[in-house]
Amino acid sequence: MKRYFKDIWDSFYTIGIGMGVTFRHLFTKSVTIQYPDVKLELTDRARNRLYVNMDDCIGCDQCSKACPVNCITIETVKAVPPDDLGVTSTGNPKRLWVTKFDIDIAKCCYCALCVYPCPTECIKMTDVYEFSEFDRHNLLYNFSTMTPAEVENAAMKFEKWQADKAAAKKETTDKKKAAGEKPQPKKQETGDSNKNNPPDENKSES
Amino acid sequence: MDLYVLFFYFFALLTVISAFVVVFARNIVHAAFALMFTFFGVAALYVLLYADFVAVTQLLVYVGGILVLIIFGVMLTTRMFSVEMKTGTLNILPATIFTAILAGILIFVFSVTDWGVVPDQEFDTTVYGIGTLLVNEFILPMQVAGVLLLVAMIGAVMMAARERSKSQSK
Amino acid sequence: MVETLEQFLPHPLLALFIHAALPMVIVFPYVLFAVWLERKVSAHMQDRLGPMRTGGWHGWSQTIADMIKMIQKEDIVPSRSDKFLFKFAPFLAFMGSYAAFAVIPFSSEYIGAHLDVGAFYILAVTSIVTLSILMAGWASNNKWSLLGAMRTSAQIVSYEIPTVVAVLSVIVATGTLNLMTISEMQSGTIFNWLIFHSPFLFIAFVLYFISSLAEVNRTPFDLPESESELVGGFHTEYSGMRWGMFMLTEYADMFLVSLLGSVLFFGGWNSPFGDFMSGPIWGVFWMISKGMFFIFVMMWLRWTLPRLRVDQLMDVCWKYLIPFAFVNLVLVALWEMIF
Amino acid sequence: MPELRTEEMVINMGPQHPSTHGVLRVELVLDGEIVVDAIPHIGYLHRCFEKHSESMNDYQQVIPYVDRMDYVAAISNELGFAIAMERMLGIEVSERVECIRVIFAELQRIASHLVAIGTYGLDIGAFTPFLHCFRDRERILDIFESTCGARLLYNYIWVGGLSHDVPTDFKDKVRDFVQYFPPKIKEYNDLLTYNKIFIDRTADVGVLPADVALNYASSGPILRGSGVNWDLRRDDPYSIYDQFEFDVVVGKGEMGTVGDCWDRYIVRVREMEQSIRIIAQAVERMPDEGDVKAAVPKRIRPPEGEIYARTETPRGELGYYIISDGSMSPYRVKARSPCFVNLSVLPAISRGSMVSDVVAIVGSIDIVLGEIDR
Repeated sequence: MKRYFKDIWDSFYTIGIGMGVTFRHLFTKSVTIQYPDVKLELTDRARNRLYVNMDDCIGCDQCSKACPVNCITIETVKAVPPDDLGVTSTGNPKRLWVTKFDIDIAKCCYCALCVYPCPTECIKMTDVYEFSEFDRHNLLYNFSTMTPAEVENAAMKFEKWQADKAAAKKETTDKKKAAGEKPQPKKQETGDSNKNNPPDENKSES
Repeated sequence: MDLYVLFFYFFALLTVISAFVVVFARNIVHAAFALMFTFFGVAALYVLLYADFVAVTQLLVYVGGILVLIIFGVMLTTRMFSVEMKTGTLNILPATIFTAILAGILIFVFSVTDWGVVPDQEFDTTVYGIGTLLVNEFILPMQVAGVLLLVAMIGAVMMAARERSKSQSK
Repeated sequence: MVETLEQFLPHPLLALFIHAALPMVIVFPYVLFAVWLERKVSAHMQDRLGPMRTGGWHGWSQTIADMIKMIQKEDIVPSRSDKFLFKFAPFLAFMGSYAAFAVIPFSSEYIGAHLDVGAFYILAVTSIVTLSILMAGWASNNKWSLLGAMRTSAQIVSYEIPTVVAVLSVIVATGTLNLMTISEMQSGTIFNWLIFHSPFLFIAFVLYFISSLAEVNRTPFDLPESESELVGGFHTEYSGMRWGMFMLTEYADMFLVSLLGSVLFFGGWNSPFGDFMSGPIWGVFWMISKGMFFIFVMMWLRWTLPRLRVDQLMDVCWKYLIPFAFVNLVLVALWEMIF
Repeated sequence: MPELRTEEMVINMGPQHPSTHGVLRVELVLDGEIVVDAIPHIGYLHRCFEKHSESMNDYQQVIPYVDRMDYVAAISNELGFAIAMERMLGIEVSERVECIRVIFAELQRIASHLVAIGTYGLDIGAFTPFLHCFRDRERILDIFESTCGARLLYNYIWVGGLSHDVPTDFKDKVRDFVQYFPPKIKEYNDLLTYNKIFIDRTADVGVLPADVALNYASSGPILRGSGVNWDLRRDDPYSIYDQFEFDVVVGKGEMGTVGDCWDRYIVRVREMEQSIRIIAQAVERMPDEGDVKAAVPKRIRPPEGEIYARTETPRGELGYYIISDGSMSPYRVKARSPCFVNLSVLPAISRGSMVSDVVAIVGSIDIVLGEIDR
């Protein structure tokens, strides 16, 4: 019987306490903001949409290798003399035409693993987070600044150069043809920074 | 037409039609819900007879209590999740004979009764009178009814308790 | 009131119709307001802001926009459901709850029906809501809905007893079932209100409030819906305006029990200051403010408390409320005899 | 009297159900509202974590995947993986890194427990504590965001170090939080924990006796709620947990039986207090200077071999079993996920309870489907 009345008392008492808490909160300041009107200041470390500064990209393919979900696709063509692509803002010489630099941001997991290995710090995560799209295909970002004509031009130049080189090789030495046929521009380029990653992406291109 | 008459025919029709649905509905849940309208129409007819207390009691007891139980029973006894809840027609012949006899008696009573018309007058509230009668003149029947209900309730509890102990021992 | 209307209008039927539709004028705007209020109250209790955009000031027209959206929505009827009952249930629910407004005295001049058994009538007619919930739960052909419907009916049938007994305490004290008469008896100052009549009527009010919470399925007794257990309870399968009808019914029911509570215990349309601010129009104001106060308390409770389990719900009713209600009834009667 | 024929009802709770905390499907066999059997079906969120890990060409790349296992407590997952790899590679990390890791892991534990108790309130029917918990969790996430830029899936703890150094005002922020949080715990207790209805709903419900808990190999708050005094932070110390002072909270059956839902719940609430204690100690201990990436290896090429390392995440014992074949990518990564093991007690403790109790029990186990299905 004592238990019975204690239960009743407990119920009223604890409900009263809980109601006190909620009543206090009725007059506390809201912690939420009115989102599209008011926006939170993001920290400068915020990891949101990826951005690539193509002026600085040397096409080294490091970011693509680091990506755990393979959302970065890079294709390059070796720039042949007399084209000189200059140097990046960090002083690295650019030796490749980056014919394709696609990031499928729909796949991206925002882990920022691609940011760390970049030798020229050209790929980074920005604080842009409002980039929803109605069509999923719009989330495939093409960062390459080259037009299709330029891409073709670069490829043609490279092929010509390669053919010239092969011809020259054939003329000067009597080595096997196969060696000349295998293009190895990528290896020379990336060799200094990433020794144990054989270039496989570029095969199809050339 | 008088409003009163209009309402009377409306509720009378509601009662009769829903009673027909109760009888002829193939789906017994539909029948049970149609019963609600029958009770409702009857309650409305009581209101038109100035029997407000009876009308409200009709609603409270039949619609609120008994009908809920009926629907409970209907839902729980048959398979719940197939909507097909069909009732079969049984004993057509005896039922026809019986209802024919009943109808004959009723028609006979209708025709021989001398239907007196009460003059239109203001009615007193019925609640007070019913209350006084219940605790004075009809105190014994009311107490008996109460005891009866108590006995029924205790019986139900005992049956439920036996069921539970059986299922627990199992 | 009907007589006054009949003088102005060409046909008595029209007068009757307008007279009957008057509570609607109060109930619909009230529901829109109450849904908005519920959102704001819950938001502020949770350190949020709630709707802020639609209509400017604190999103006041959010519910209107929602209603328009609901009307536009596709009317989805599950293919294996019992189509007729499924479609009919929301309307029956609202019918049951609206019918009860007929005997609520909104002001000294307006009452839908001057019924002598008003208090009793409300209790009777709201039981239609139970049936409609059963109907909705069964017709949905969904096990969760059916569980919700079963719980509701068990709950409402049980909680009707303490509600009736608590109302009966008032009737013992006043000697009438007519809500208008009960209101009139409480006119004068605030101390004429029945809640101050005797300590036992105060207890009766507490009992009435708790059991009416259960009758209208509000937290902590919101088991029929219990969105975290039964998904949505009886209205799991409903969408669009049919669902909106159930919401309308729920809020109208809340209003109903609040108004009934204020009529029975808090003086109905009487002003708390005696003659000051009283009159037929002020009466409507006081009635609605008193109702809104209880609705606020219901919201406050809802956003504070967890939900009971179904067997505990029955325990609260049968082990606590009903014994208390009956003992209290006897004590009220004794008090009336002695004083 | 003839036997009443009752029919058992089979009902699917989930995968789309508000209280299964994700995409768990529980097949309930009901007799009325009484649960005859509850059979959990999992796999709706299976993402081949283990197979994915094998196909990574770097151990570092596994860490974003590890984050996504228990997405409510990503730091704890990373910590476990990093510790396993460090043991494999024989890397010693600096005191500063260890302190930051401990602070982060404990903040993550609080954040995770806030989700657990908040959603538990929601399961029981109280909505307000849920949003109050999330309000406070946001503060922790703000600290995380200012440190590593992400709010949920951090990729912060790396093998041999951390991805970012902490911001300059990190210590102040953490100290602020340590000041701010304990009054809030009291508020939760007022609002939810000691509410009579809440106690009624959770006490004596889903009682998991200690021996059953041990037989099912459950861990974390589930095990401690059953009164077993076992915490890997103390009993098998990793990182620098052995140098901190804290109590292991166990359920005592204050409101009902030892091992009921309320005990499991209160263990989480009190663990948050202990986490605050650890954080306060770790902040004072943390050296101001030091390179957090000093020990990060250029290339992670562990020797051929295998390792099993276990840590105490908010949900229990998270173990990583990693086999290396000496190459750059892992040969096998197996995670012993605490939720998966804890969930297996569900049928055992929910038989005979009611539908609402199943919700309470599932909530008290505090599952994250990302970790169960991996």
